[in-house]
Amino acid sequence: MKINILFFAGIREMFGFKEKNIKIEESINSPEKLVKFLIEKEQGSWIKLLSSKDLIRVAINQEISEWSSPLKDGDELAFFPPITGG
Amino acid sequence: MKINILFFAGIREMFGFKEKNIKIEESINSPEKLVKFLIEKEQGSWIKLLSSKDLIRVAINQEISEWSSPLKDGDELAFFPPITGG
Amino acid sequence: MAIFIQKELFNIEKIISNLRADKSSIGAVVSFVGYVREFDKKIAIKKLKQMDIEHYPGMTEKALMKIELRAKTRWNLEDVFIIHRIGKLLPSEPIVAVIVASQHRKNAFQACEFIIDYLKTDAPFWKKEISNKDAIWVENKIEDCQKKTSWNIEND
Amino acid sequence: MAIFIQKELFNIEKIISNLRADKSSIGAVVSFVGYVREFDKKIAIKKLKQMDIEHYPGMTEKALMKIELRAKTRWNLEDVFIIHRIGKLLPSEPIVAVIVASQHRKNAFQACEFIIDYLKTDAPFWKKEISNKDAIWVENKIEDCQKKTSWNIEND
Repeated sequence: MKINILFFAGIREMFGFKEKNIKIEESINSPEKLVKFLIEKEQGSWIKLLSSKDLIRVAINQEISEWSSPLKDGDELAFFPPITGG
Repeated sequence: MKINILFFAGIREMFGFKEKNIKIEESINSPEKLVKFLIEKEQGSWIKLLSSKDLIRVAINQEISEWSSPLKDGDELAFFPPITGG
Repeated sequence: MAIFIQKELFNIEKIISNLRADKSSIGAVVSFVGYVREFDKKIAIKKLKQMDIEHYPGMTEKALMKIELRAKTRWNLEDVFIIHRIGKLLPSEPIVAVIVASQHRKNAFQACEFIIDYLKTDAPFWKKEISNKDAIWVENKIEDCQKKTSWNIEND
Repeated sequence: MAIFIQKELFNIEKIISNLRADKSSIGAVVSFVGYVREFDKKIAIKKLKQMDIEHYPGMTEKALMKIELRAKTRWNLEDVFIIHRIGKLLPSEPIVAVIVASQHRKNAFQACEFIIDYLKTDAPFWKKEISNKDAIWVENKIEDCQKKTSWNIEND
Protein backbone atom coordinates (compact mmCIF):
# COMPACT_ATOMS: atom_id res chain seq x y z
CA MET A 1 0.00 0.00 0.00
CA LYS A 2 1.00 3.64 -0.55
CA ILE A 3 1.73 5.96 2.38
CA ASN A 4 2.66 9.65 2.14
CA ILE A 5 4.91 10.63 5.07
CA LEU A 6 5.27 14.28 6.15
CA PHE A 7 7.77 15.81 8.59
CA PHE A 8 7.50 19.17 10.35
CA ALA A 9 9.69 21.58 12.32
CA GLY A 10 12.62 19.93 14.15
CA ILE A 11 11.73 16.49 12.73
CA ARG A 12 11.80 17.87 9.18
CA GLU A 13 15.23 19.37 9.85
CA MET A 14 16.48 16.10 11.32
CA PHE A 15 15.47 14.17 8.19
CA GLY A 16 16.57 16.90 5.80
CA PHE A 17 13.38 16.62 3.73
CA LYS A 18 9.70 17.30 4.37
CA GLU A 19 7.94 14.53 2.47
CA LYS A 20 8.48 10.88 1.53
CA ASN A 21 6.22 8.59 -0.52
CA ILE A 22 6.61 4.89 0.09
CA LYS A 23 5.06 1.57 -0.91
CA ILE A 24 4.82 -1.02 1.83
CA GLU A 25 3.27 -4.40 2.60
CA GLU A 26 -0.24 -4.51 4.01
CA SER A 27 1.14 -6.05 7.22
CA ILE A 28 3.00 -2.85 8.10
CA ASN A 29 -0.23 -1.36 9.39
CA SER A 30 0.73 1.16 12.12
CA PRO A 31 3.14 4.13 12.41
CA GLU A 32 5.25 2.15 14.88
CA LYS A 33 5.53 -0.88 12.56
CA LEU A 34 6.35 1.43 9.67
CA VAL A 35 9.15 3.19 11.52
CA LYS A 36 10.62 -0.15 12.69
CA PHE A 37 10.51 -1.38 9.06
CA LEU A 38 12.31 1.80 7.88
CA ILE A 39 14.95 1.47 10.61
CA GLU A 40 15.82 -1.96 9.19
CA LYS A 41 15.79 -0.68 5.65
CA GLU A 42 17.35 2.78 5.92
CA GLN A 43 18.53 3.31 9.52
CA GLY A 44 19.58 7.00 9.88
CA SER A 45 17.04 9.40 11.37
CA TRP A 46 14.39 6.69 11.78
CA ILE A 47 16.36 5.35 14.77
CA LYS A 48 16.32 8.77 16.44
CA LEU A 49 12.61 9.16 15.66
CA LEU A 50 11.71 5.93 17.43
CA SER A 51 14.00 6.64 20.38
CA SER A 52 12.15 9.94 21.06
CA LYS A 53 8.77 8.27 20.50
CA ASP A 54 7.17 9.79 23.62
CA LEU A 55 8.09 13.32 22.57
CA ILE A 56 6.90 13.03 19.00
CA ARG A 57 3.33 13.49 17.79
CA VAL A 58 1.80 11.32 15.09
CA ALA A 59 -1.07 12.38 12.82
CA ILE A 60 -2.91 10.17 10.32
CA ASN A 61 -4.93 11.98 7.68
CA GLN A 62 -4.46 15.23 9.62
CA GLU A 63 -5.89 13.88 12.87
CA ILE A 64 -3.74 13.40 15.99
CA SER A 65 -3.24 9.61 16.31
CA GLU A 66 -1.31 6.99 18.25
CA TRP A 67 1.87 5.13 17.27
CA SER A 68 -0.31 2.03 17.26
CA SER A 69 -3.23 3.49 15.26
CA PRO A 70 -4.22 1.61 12.08
CA LEU A 71 -2.62 2.64 8.81
CA LYS A 72 -4.22 1.90 5.44
CA ASP A 73 -3.56 2.42 1.75
CA GLY A 74 -3.45 6.06 0.70
CA ASP A 75 -3.03 7.47 4.20
CA GLU A 76 -1.15 10.68 4.94
CA LEU A 77 1.12 10.10 7.94
CA ALA A 78 2.84 13.01 9.73
CA PHE A 79 5.51 13.21 12.43
CA PHE A 80 6.09 16.42 14.35
CA PRO A 81 7.22 17.80 17.72
CA PRO A 82 4.72 19.18 20.28
CA ILE A 83 2.76 22.18 19.03
CA THR A 84 4.03 25.68 19.92
CA GLY A 85 1.77 28.08 18.02
CA GLY A 86 -0.28 30.99 19.21
CA MET B 1 -22.39 76.01 55.29
CA LYS B 2 -22.38 75.84 51.48
CA ILE B 3 -23.35 72.66 49.62
CA ASN B 4 -23.36 72.19 45.87
CA ILE B 5 -26.04 69.66 44.86
CA LEU B 6 -25.87 67.82 41.52
CA PHE B 7 -28.54 65.67 39.84
CA PHE B 8 -28.03 63.12 37.07
CA ALA B 9 -30.09 61.13 34.55
CA GLY B 10 -33.71 60.48 35.65
CA ILE B 11 -33.22 62.46 38.87
CA ARG B 12 -32.02 65.49 36.90
CA GLU B 13 -35.09 65.23 34.64
CA MET B 14 -37.38 64.92 37.66
CA PHE B 15 -36.00 68.14 39.18
CA GLY B 16 -35.76 69.95 35.87
CA PHE B 17 -32.27 71.28 36.63
CA LYS B 18 -28.86 69.73 37.12
CA GLU B 19 -27.32 71.81 39.87
CA LYS B 20 -28.35 73.71 42.98
CA ASN B 21 -26.18 75.71 45.37
CA ILE B 22 -27.51 76.14 48.87
CA LYS B 23 -26.53 77.59 52.23
CA ILE B 24 -27.64 75.59 55.27
CA GLU B 25 -27.15 75.37 59.03
CA GLU B 26 -24.24 73.29 60.36
CA SER B 27 -26.75 70.96 62.02
CA ILE B 28 -28.04 69.73 58.64
CA ASN B 29 -25.04 67.45 58.36
CA SER B 30 -26.14 64.46 56.24
CA PRO B 31 -27.81 63.96 52.83
CA GLU B 32 -30.89 62.60 54.57
CA LYS B 33 -31.21 65.60 56.92
CA LEU B 34 -30.66 67.93 53.97
CA VAL B 35 -33.41 66.35 51.88
CA LYS B 36 -35.82 66.41 54.86
CA PHE B 37 -35.02 70.12 55.37
CA LEU B 38 -35.67 70.83 51.67
CA ILE B 39 -38.96 68.90 51.76
CA GLU B 40 -40.14 71.27 54.49
CA LYS B 41 -38.84 74.30 52.63
CA GLU B 42 -39.61 73.52 48.99
CA GLN B 43 -41.62 70.26 48.83
CA GLY B 44 -41.86 69.21 45.12
CA SER B 45 -39.39 66.67 43.85
CA TRP B 46 -37.62 66.36 47.20
CA ILE B 47 -40.57 64.32 48.48
CA LYS B 48 -40.22 61.89 45.57
CA LEU B 49 -36.47 61.71 46.08
CA LEU B 50 -36.82 60.65 49.70
CA SER B 51 -39.62 58.19 48.94
CA SER B 52 -37.34 56.31 46.46
CA LYS B 53 -34.41 56.51 48.89
CA ASP B 54 -33.42 52.85 48.48
CA LEU B 55 -33.21 53.16 44.68
CA ILE B 56 -31.18 56.36 44.63
CA ARG B 57 -27.41 56.59 44.95
CA VAL B 58 -25.73 59.37 46.92
CA ALA B 59 -22.19 60.62 46.29
CA ILE B 60 -20.28 63.11 48.43
CA ASN B 61 -17.26 64.72 46.79
CA GLN B 62 -17.51 62.18 43.95
CA GLU B 63 -17.36 59.13 46.22
CA ILE B 64 -20.32 56.78 46.67
CA SER B 65 -21.72 57.54 50.15
CA GLU B 66 -24.63 56.78 52.44
CA TRP B 67 -27.74 58.85 53.12
CA SER B 68 -26.39 59.17 56.66
CA SER B 69 -22.79 60.04 55.70
CA PRO B 70 -21.40 63.30 57.17
CA LEU B 71 -21.79 66.47 55.14
CA LYS B 72 -19.51 69.47 55.65
CA ASP B 73 -19.01 72.99 54.31
CA GLY B 74 -18.01 73.09 50.64
CA ASP B 75 -19.07 69.52 49.86
CA GLU B 76 -20.33 68.44 46.45
CA LEU B 77 -23.40 66.25 46.93
CA ALA B 78 -24.87 64.23 44.06
CA PHE B 79 -28.06 62.22 43.64
CA PHE B 80 -28.42 59.72 40.80
CA PRO B 81 -30.09 56.44 39.79
CA PRO B 82 -28.15 53.16 39.66
CA ILE B 83 -25.32 53.15 37.14
CA THR B 84 -25.99 51.72 33.66
CA GLY B 85 -22.84 52.42 31.66
CA GLY B 86 -20.59 50.13 29.68
CA MET C 1 -2.54 53.81 31.74
CA ALA C 2 -5.12 56.06 30.16
CA ILE C 3 -8.78 56.95 30.46
CA PHE C 4 -10.79 58.68 27.76
CA ILE C 5 -14.36 59.95 28.05
CA GLN C 6 -15.31 61.21 24.59
CA LYS C 7 -18.05 61.84 22.07
CA GLU C 8 -15.98 60.63 19.13
CA LEU C 9 -15.76 57.10 17.74
CA PHE C 10 -12.53 55.20 18.41
CA ASN C 11 -10.26 52.80 16.53
CA ILE C 12 -9.08 49.73 18.46
CA GLU C 13 -6.13 49.08 16.16
CA LYS C 14 -4.77 52.60 16.74
CA ILE C 15 -5.26 52.38 20.50
CA ILE C 16 -3.39 49.08 20.65
CA SER C 17 -0.57 50.50 18.51
CA ASN C 18 -0.18 53.48 20.83
CA LEU C 19 -0.32 51.31 23.90
CA ARG C 20 2.31 48.95 22.52
CA ALA C 21 4.75 51.62 21.34
CA ASP C 22 8.09 51.14 23.11
CA LYS C 23 6.83 48.21 25.19
CA SER C 24 8.50 45.12 23.78
CA SER C 25 7.59 43.13 26.89
CA ILE C 26 3.92 42.97 25.88
CA GLY C 27 3.04 39.44 24.78
CA ALA C 28 -0.74 39.60 25.00
CA VAL C 29 -3.45 42.20 24.47
CA VAL C 30 -7.07 41.47 25.37
CA SER C 31 -9.73 43.94 24.27
CA PHE C 32 -13.39 44.23 25.06
CA VAL C 33 -15.70 46.42 23.00
CA GLY C 34 -19.37 46.94 23.88
CA TYR C 35 -21.87 48.10 21.25
CA VAL C 36 -25.29 49.72 21.03
CA ARG C 37 -27.72 47.00 20.01
CA GLU C 38 -30.53 47.94 17.67
CA PHE C 39 -33.21 45.64 19.03
CA ASP C 40 -34.28 44.86 22.53
CA LYS C 41 -34.36 41.06 22.67
CA LYS C 42 -37.39 41.04 24.95
CA ILE C 43 -39.42 43.52 22.94
CA ALA C 44 -38.70 42.74 19.30
CA ILE C 45 -41.16 45.33 18.03
CA LYS C 46 -39.14 48.07 19.72
CA LYS C 47 -36.41 49.47 17.52
CA LEU C 48 -33.70 51.68 18.98
CA LYS C 49 -33.15 54.99 17.21
CA GLN C 50 -30.57 56.59 19.47
CA MET C 51 -28.83 56.13 22.79
CA ASP C 52 -27.91 59.10 25.00
CA ILE C 53 -25.14 58.60 27.50
CA GLU C 54 -24.83 60.96 30.45
CA HIS C 55 -22.02 60.88 32.99
CA TYR C 56 -20.74 62.63 36.10
CA PRO C 57 -17.61 64.54 35.01
CA GLY C 58 -14.87 64.24 37.57
CA MET C 59 -16.36 61.31 39.45
CA THR C 60 -16.26 59.15 36.29
CA GLU C 61 -12.50 59.59 35.89
CA LYS C 62 -11.91 58.98 39.61
CA ALA C 63 -14.02 55.80 39.59
CA LEU C 64 -12.29 54.45 36.48
CA MET C 65 -8.84 55.19 37.89
CA LYS C 66 -9.76 53.35 41.05
CA ILE C 67 -10.89 50.32 39.01
CA GLU C 68 -7.68 50.37 36.95
CA LEU C 69 -5.60 50.58 40.09
CA ARG C 70 -7.41 47.62 41.64
CA ALA C 71 -6.79 45.55 38.52
CA LYS C 72 -3.10 46.52 38.46
CA THR C 73 -2.76 45.56 42.12
CA ARG C 74 -4.36 42.18 41.54
CA TRP C 75 -2.67 41.17 38.24
CA ASN C 76 0.71 41.77 36.67
CA LEU C 77 -0.20 44.12 33.82
CA GLU C 78 1.81 46.15 31.33
CA ASP C 79 -0.88 48.68 30.53
CA VAL C 80 -4.60 49.42 30.71
CA PHE C 81 -6.69 51.62 28.46
CA ILE C 82 -10.35 52.52 29.07
CA ILE C 83 -12.46 54.50 26.64
CA HIS C 84 -16.14 55.34 27.13
CA ARG C 85 -18.29 57.37 24.79
CA ILE C 86 -20.84 59.95 25.92
CA GLY C 87 -23.57 61.97 24.21
CA LYS C 88 -25.69 60.74 21.32
CA LEU C 89 -24.85 57.28 19.98
CA LEU C 90 -26.44 55.48 17.04
CA PRO C 91 -27.39 51.78 16.84
CA SER C 92 -24.41 49.45 16.33
CA GLU C 93 -21.90 52.12 17.32
CA PRO C 94 -19.30 51.22 19.99
CA ILE C 95 -19.98 52.45 23.52
CA VAL C 96 -16.98 51.31 25.51
CA ALA C 97 -13.58 49.67 25.10
CA VAL C 98 -11.31 48.12 27.71
CA ILE C 99 -7.85 47.15 26.48
CA VAL C 100 -5.39 45.33 28.71
CA ALA C 101 -1.79 44.47 27.84
CA SER C 102 0.33 41.99 29.77
CA GLN C 103 3.25 39.64 29.34
CA HIS C 104 1.03 36.58 29.58
CA ARG C 105 -2.51 36.15 28.38
CA LYS C 106 -4.26 34.83 31.51
CA ASN C 107 -3.67 38.10 33.40
CA ALA C 108 -4.94 40.17 30.48
CA PHE C 109 -8.13 38.10 30.12
CA GLN C 110 -8.96 38.25 33.81
CA ALA C 111 -8.13 41.93 34.27
CA CYS C 112 -10.11 42.97 31.17
CA GLU C 113 -13.24 41.16 32.37
CA PHE C 114 -12.76 42.50 35.91
CA ILE C 115 -12.51 46.08 34.65
CA ILE C 116 -15.64 45.94 32.49
CA ASP C 117 -17.58 44.20 35.29
CA TYR C 118 -16.62 46.96 37.75
CA LEU C 119 -17.15 49.74 35.20
CA LYS C 120 -20.75 48.57 34.73
CA THR C 121 -21.56 49.08 38.41
CA ASP C 122 -19.09 51.70 39.70
CA ALA C 123 -18.48 54.26 36.95
CA PRO C 124 -21.22 56.93 36.88
CA PHE C 125 -22.64 56.60 33.36
CA TRP C 126 -26.34 56.44 32.52
CA LYS C 127 -27.93 55.29 29.29
CA LYS C 128 -31.19 56.57 27.84
CA GLU C 129 -32.72 54.57 25.00
CA ILE C 130 -34.69 56.54 22.44
CA SER C 131 -36.75 54.05 20.41
CA ASN C 132 -39.60 54.32 17.91
CA LYS C 133 -41.92 53.81 20.92
CA ASP C 134 -40.48 55.76 23.84
CA ALA C 135 -37.47 57.32 25.57
CA ILE C 136 -36.48 55.60 28.79
CA TRP C 137 -33.53 55.46 31.15
CA VAL C 138 -32.06 51.97 31.12
CA GLU C 139 -32.46 50.11 34.40
CA ASN C 140 -29.47 48.48 36.03
CA LYS C 141 -29.18 44.71 35.80
CA ILE C 142 -28.99 42.49 38.83
CA GLU C 143 -26.65 40.18 36.90
CA ASP C 144 -24.15 43.04 36.58
CA CYS C 145 -24.02 43.40 40.37
CA GLN C 146 -23.60 39.64 40.68
CA LYS C 147 -20.74 39.64 38.17
CA LYS C 148 -18.98 42.33 40.16
CA THR C 149 -19.57 40.55 43.46
CA SER C 150 -18.20 37.30 42.02
CA TRP C 151 -14.71 38.88 41.98
CA ASN C 152 -14.85 38.71 45.79
CA ILE C 153 -13.39 42.09 46.52
CA GLU C 154 -14.71 44.34 49.20
CA ASN C 155 -15.75 47.79 48.19
CA ASP C 156 -13.29 50.29 49.44
CA MET D 1 -16.94 32.16 11.14
CA ALA D 2 -13.58 32.53 9.45
CA ILE D 3 -10.04 31.20 9.69
CA PHE D 4 -7.04 32.89 8.10
CA ILE D 5 -3.50 31.51 7.93
CA GLN D 6 -1.39 34.24 6.38
CA LYS D 7 2.02 35.87 6.06
CA GLU D 8 0.62 39.41 6.10
CA LEU D 9 0.03 41.64 9.10
CA PHE D 10 -3.59 42.19 10.14
CA ASN D 11 -5.73 45.04 11.43
CA ILE D 12 -8.04 44.26 14.36
CA GLU D 13 -10.31 47.23 13.73
CA LYS D 14 -10.98 46.10 10.15
CA ILE D 15 -11.58 42.51 11.19
CA ILE D 16 -14.10 43.60 13.81
CA SER D 17 -15.85 45.89 11.30
CA ASN D 18 -16.20 43.03 8.80
CA LEU D 19 -17.37 40.64 11.46
CA ARG D 20 -19.98 43.13 12.69
CA ALA D 21 -21.36 44.10 9.28
CA ASP D 22 -25.08 43.30 9.16
CA LYS D 23 -25.11 41.78 12.64
CA SER D 24 -26.98 44.24 14.84
CA SER D 25 -27.40 41.61 17.54
CA ILE D 26 -23.72 41.80 18.52
CA GLY D 27 -23.38 43.52 21.88
CA ALA D 28 -19.85 42.45 22.82
CA VAL D 29 -16.60 41.70 21.02
CA VAL D 30 -13.63 40.24 22.88
CA SER D 31 -10.29 40.09 21.08
CA PHE D 32 -7.03 38.46 21.96
CA VAL D 33 -3.81 39.35 20.14
CA GLY D 34 -0.51 37.59 20.82
CA TYR D 35 2.81 39.23 19.92
CA VAL D 36 6.43 38.26 19.31
CA ARG D 37 8.39 39.37 22.34
CA GLU D 38 11.88 40.72 21.79
CA PHE D 39 13.50 39.42 24.95
CA ASP D 40 13.39 36.07 26.62
CA LYS D 41 12.62 36.86 30.25
CA LYS D 42 14.80 34.01 31.51
CA ILE D 43 17.82 34.88 29.36
CA ALA D 44 17.97 38.66 29.23
CA ILE D 45 21.18 38.68 27.22
CA LYS D 46 19.41 36.84 24.39
CA LYS D 47 17.75 39.18 21.92
CA LEU D 48 15.30 37.84 19.37
CA LYS D 49 15.99 38.81 15.76
CA GLN D 50 13.29 36.85 13.97
CA MET D 51 10.64 34.23 14.53
CA ASP D 52 9.83 31.60 11.88
CA ILE D 53 6.45 29.98 12.06
CA GLU D 54 5.85 26.69 10.30
CA HIS D 55 2.50 24.92 10.08
CA TYR D 56 0.82 21.83 8.63
CA PRO D 57 -1.39 23.07 5.79
CA GLY D 58 -4.73 21.33 5.78
CA MET D 59 -4.48 19.96 9.29
CA THR D 60 -4.19 23.50 10.72
CA GLU D 61 -7.50 24.60 9.20
CA LYS D 62 -9.21 21.38 10.31
CA ALA D 63 -7.91 21.72 13.88
CA LEU D 64 -8.97 25.38 14.11
CA MET D 65 -12.43 24.64 12.73
CA LYS D 66 -12.84 21.90 15.31
CA ILE D 67 -11.87 24.32 18.11
CA GLU D 68 -14.30 26.97 16.80
CA LEU D 69 -17.08 24.40 16.61
CA ARG D 70 -16.45 23.27 20.18
CA ALA D 71 -16.62 26.88 21.38
CA LYS D 72 -19.84 27.50 19.45
CA THR D 73 -21.38 24.37 20.94
CA ARG D 74 -20.46 25.41 24.45
CA TRP D 75 -21.36 29.13 24.33
CA ASN D 76 -23.96 31.22 22.56
CA LEU D 77 -21.80 33.13 20.06
CA GLU D 78 -22.56 35.40 17.13
CA ASP D 79 -19.27 34.94 15.31
CA VAL D 80 -15.67 33.75 15.67
CA PHE D 81 -12.62 34.88 13.76
CA ILE D 82 -9.17 33.27 14.04
CA ILE D 83 -6.08 34.62 12.30
CA HIS D 84 -2.59 33.13 12.61
CA ARG D 85 0.52 34.36 10.85
CA ILE D 86 3.15 32.08 9.31
CA GLY D 87 6.62 32.59 7.84
CA LYS D 88 9.14 35.15 9.05
CA LEU D 89 7.96 37.47 11.86
CA LEU D 90 9.86 40.33 13.45
CA PRO D 91 10.01 41.23 17.15
CA SER D 92 6.85 42.95 18.45
CA GLU D 93 4.80 41.90 15.42
CA PRO D 94 1.45 40.20 16.04
CA ILE D 95 1.37 36.40 15.73
CA VAL D 96 -2.23 35.48 16.34
CA ALA D 97 -5.67 37.02 16.88
CA VAL D 98 -8.85 35.44 18.19
CA ILE D 99 -11.96 37.60 17.94
CA VAL D 100 -15.28 36.49 19.38
CA ALA D 101 -18.60 38.32 19.05
CA SER D 102 -21.64 37.59 21.15
CA GLN D 103 -24.77 39.20 22.49
CA HIS D 104 -23.45 39.26 26.03
CA ARG D 105 -19.90 39.73 27.20
CA LYS D 106 -19.41 36.73 29.50
CA ASN D 107 -19.76 34.25 26.60
CA ALA D 108 -17.32 36.21 24.45
CA PHE D 109 -14.68 36.37 27.21
CA GLN D 110 -14.88 32.66 27.99
CA ALA D 111 -14.98 31.48 24.37
CA CYS D 112 -12.07 33.72 23.37
CA GLU D 113 -9.85 32.36 26.16
CA PHE D 114 -10.98 28.79 25.41
CA ILE D 115 -10.08 29.13 21.73
CA ILE D 116 -6.59 30.53 22.34
CA ASP D 117 -5.93 27.88 25.02
CA TYR D 118 -6.89 25.09 22.60
CA LEU D 119 -5.11 26.68 19.66
CA LYS D 120 -1.85 26.62 21.66
CA THR D 121 -1.99 22.84 22.09
CA ASP D 122 -4.08 21.51 19.18
CA ALA D 123 -3.36 23.61 16.08
CA PRO D 124 -0.18 22.41 14.30
CA PHE D 125 2.05 25.49 14.35
CA TRP D 126 5.71 25.51 15.36
CA LYS D 127 7.84 28.49 16.29
CA LYS D 128 11.56 28.82 15.71
CA GLU D 129 13.34 31.65 17.48
CA ILE D 130 16.33 33.15 15.70
CA SER D 131 18.27 35.21 18.25
CA ASN D 132 21.68 36.88 18.30
CA LYS D 133 22.92 33.68 19.97
CA ASP D 134 21.20 30.75 18.28
CA ALA D 135 18.23 29.38 16.30
CA ILE D 136 16.04 26.99 18.24
CA TRP D 137 12.61 25.47 18.00
CA VAL D 138 10.47 26.68 20.88
CA GLU D 139 9.54 23.95 23.35
CA ASN D 140 5.95 23.49 24.36
CA LYS D 141 4.91 24.70 27.79
CA ILE D 142 3.41 22.44 30.41
CA GLU D 143 1.25 25.36 31.59
CA ASP D 144 -0.40 25.51 28.15
CA CYS D 145 -1.48 21.88 28.47
CA GLN D 146 -2.76 22.60 31.96
CA LYS D 147 -4.76 25.61 30.71
CA LYS D 148 -6.37 23.45 28.06
CA THR D 149 -7.11 20.63 30.52
CA SER D 150 -8.70 23.10 32.94
CA TRP D 151 -11.61 23.51 30.48
CA ASN D 152 -12.56 19.92 31.38
CA ILE D 153 -13.38 18.71 27.91
CA GLU D 154 -12.35 15.34 26.63
CA ASN D 155 -10.35 15.20 23.47
CA ASP D 156 -12.46 13.92 20.68
